[in-house]
Amino acid sequence: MEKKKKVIEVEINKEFCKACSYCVDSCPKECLVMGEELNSTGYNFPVFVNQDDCTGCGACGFLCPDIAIEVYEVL
Amino acid sequence: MRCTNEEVISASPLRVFCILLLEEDVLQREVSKGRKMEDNNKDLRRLISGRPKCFMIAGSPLCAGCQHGTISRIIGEVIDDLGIVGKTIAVGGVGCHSMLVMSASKFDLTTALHGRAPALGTGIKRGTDGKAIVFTLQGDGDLAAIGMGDLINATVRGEKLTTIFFNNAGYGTTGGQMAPTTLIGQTTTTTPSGRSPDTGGFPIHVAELMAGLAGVAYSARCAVNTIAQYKRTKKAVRTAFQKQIDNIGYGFVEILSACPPLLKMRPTDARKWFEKHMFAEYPLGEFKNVDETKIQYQVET
Amino acid sequence: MREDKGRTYNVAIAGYGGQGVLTIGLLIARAGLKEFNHVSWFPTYETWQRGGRVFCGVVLSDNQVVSPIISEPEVLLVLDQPALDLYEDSLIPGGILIFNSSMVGRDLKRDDVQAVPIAATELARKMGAVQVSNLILLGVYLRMKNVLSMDLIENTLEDTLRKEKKDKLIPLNKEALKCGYEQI
Amino acid sequence: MVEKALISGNEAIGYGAIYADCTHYFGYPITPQNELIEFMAREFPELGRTFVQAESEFASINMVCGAALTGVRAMTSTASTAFSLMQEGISGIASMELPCVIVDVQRGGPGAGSTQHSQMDYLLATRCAHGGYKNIVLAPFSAQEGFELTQLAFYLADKYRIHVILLSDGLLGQMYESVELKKLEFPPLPGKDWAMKGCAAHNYERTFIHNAPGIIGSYYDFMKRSKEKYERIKEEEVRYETYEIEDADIVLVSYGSTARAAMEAMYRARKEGIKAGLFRPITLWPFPREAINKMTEDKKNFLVVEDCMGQMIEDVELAVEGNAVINLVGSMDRNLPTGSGMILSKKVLEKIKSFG
Repeated sequence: MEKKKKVIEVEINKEFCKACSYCVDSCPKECLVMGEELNSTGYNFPVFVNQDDCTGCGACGFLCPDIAIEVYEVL
Repeated sequence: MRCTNEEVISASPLRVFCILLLEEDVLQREVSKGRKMEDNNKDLRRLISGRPKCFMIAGSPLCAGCQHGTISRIIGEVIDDLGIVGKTIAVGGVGCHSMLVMSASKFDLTTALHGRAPALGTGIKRGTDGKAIVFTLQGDGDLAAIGMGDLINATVRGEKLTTIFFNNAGYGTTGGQMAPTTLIGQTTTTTPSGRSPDTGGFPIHVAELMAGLAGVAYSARCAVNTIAQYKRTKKAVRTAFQKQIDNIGYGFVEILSACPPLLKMRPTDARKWFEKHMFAEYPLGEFKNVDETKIQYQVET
Repeated sequence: MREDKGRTYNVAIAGYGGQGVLTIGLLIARAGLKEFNHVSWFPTYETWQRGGRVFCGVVLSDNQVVSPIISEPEVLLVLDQPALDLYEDSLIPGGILIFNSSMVGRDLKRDDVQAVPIAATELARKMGAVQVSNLILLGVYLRMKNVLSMDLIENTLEDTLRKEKKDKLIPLNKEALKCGYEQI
Repeated sequence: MVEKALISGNEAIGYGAIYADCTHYFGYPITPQNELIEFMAREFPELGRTFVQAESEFASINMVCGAALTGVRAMTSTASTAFSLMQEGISGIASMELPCVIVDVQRGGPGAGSTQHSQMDYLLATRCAHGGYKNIVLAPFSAQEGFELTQLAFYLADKYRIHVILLSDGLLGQMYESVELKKLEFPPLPGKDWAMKGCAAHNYERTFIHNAPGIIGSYYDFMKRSKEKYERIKEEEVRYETYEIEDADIVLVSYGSTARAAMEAMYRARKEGIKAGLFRPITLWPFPREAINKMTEDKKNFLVVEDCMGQMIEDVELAVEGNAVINLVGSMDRNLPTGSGMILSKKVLEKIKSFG
């Protein structure tokens, strides 16, 4: 029987981001990359690019010092 | 990375805090957006990692890459898990460490003068007949320099408090001077050619020191560099709170964290520097975990 | 707080630390509380506890005490010679000077006061305890100045010693008081 | 029935705290206030109240700050050298606007000075530490008044949400006087709904009381609120007593224990036919400036009696606005030039006579 794949949503609050890129570093599946766009305080913020590989480990959300990332599992 | 070194360095915590206060309208916009999303998908999603319930939706006033934010969130998550938000009172010391809690917490909060948080916490604990859960947030200068006597004597008095010690090996708020925890050879603005043991002394190991005191029930040193460490830290903070809730003794957790402006490095480089040097000087681990504070000897009265 | 008609008495006691200067002062004050509306007891002593100069003044009054600091006492109890040197001049003319002659080796300078020399230390030694020489002088005071009754002081003394759990010392202390009282 | 007791000035303050329902005491031993901390250690636990011996005055004042934050009546006591240590904490309390009572039993200074009495903290207590805040300063001159002013201090602290300093001195603290122990009645006070007890007590809305009014929130609002409070206190709380002042030619101005010597000198002067009077400020801040100023209409000779090298005299000088002659009987006029020397009525009388 095939295990049902979890659907994960990663919400990035771009205004809170300060571009430390800890989330990009900590993602084991390289699902996040730093984007080119700037927020209102002049920082570029990460973008969630690889939705299929995401396992929902939550590492990016745990290690974000600015509480800008929230990881949800869609039920 | 568009964020240059200079930008990171010039963003002193207080300045960022002021910017955030000035640009409140920006924040408000984000807040409303966030709420809307939550409302729509309320029952359909489970939060894996993110903002603790006891934190308001507010930006962090800390510098880019400052791990104090991560530590603050761990505290928030522990308070959520323990269900003590209604009776928790935080005492912030002087320094950057308490700034995120200050701007975001939903629990009661006060600030202490430099180093006096354990004394203030004692007053609060006694004032509420021990009902409140009181914890102090303290940094290197606040705890290890000016407030060492207050901390040690609070444990000597047998206070049931919890202290979260933010060790980033330097003074952040005042602009990167030497702290008692600064490593030998580390460059700061007051040790321009590196801290020398001859003139600047030695780094202090507070977690080990605390483990030797009778009133302390729990003492540990943790870090938040990886997800594994994050989980260990959360467990340690939780235990430190539990020792207070169970009325056993003083709970103490020292948490190492990177301060990019202090090191004048990019956040990721600063984190690597910390992994390399801080862990060598400050070993991680639990130094004390007891279920009762024993009396060794009692005089007949 | 004003000076009206009514009784006002003061007494000053001086000696060195360990002689029981403050103790007898407090005894007078405590007993006085039962007889007078207003009482004050005022001590001065040097920083170290034993051997330093000690002085205390007691004021008993029907009205509020104007100043507890007695600069010119009516009655002066002196327990040793340095105290006499220091305070002899302060006594008011016609005042009473009760002094421990065992510890004073000179004649008095004043001739306008009523001098009462008592060999208190000697007497106390005969009773087997030099510590009670202060109470002998107190006994003399009670006889000379009819302000407080012997009974009142004895009761207060008993109460105080009981409170301090020194019941054993009550007979000796009473004996010393009586000894002083009977010297005149 | 009113209880009457022979107690020391220090203990009288302790009884005052008990009668004022003070529940939390934090202190550290220092001569000459030791009788007070010892009294509290004895009495408070028996009454089910909290007594803590701190490790320093830094700690004790901050414990008072913490306890006051939770809305209980808290106090500490100290003496001069350690009162200096407390200044940082007191400034913090001022920034948080917390009601509490701080007792300073003055000893000699500067430095370790002497362990004996003096009145050398007047300027420190009334002019305060950094930050330009103000606090009410009450100065008792007898054990009875120490007992009563302690109760008043707690009332005023709660009424204005301000810390009150009770400025006693070593002489007053160590002498025993008969005191009538009676609880004073005061008008009702506003509730302490600002007190910090955990957010559950405020319907899960957080309370944030901080000591950085210039960093967090509006500095202007803080200063405006403080200024208004200080003005109100100046208007409503000035207290003083006068003795034989109506026909006096020479006015003695004195507070605390030296007021007793001054009063004796004043009566002795009257017996000798010199018309002297005594003006005794009870609140040192707010200082009864207007009352003194009014006296200068017909009284031109003032004699300030205080056991220091001249501190309150500055306030008197401000009050008379140059309309009268002011002389000082200070610590230089003690009977002995040592720590245990003191100002006796004889010396004050001599000075009174030198006016004529």
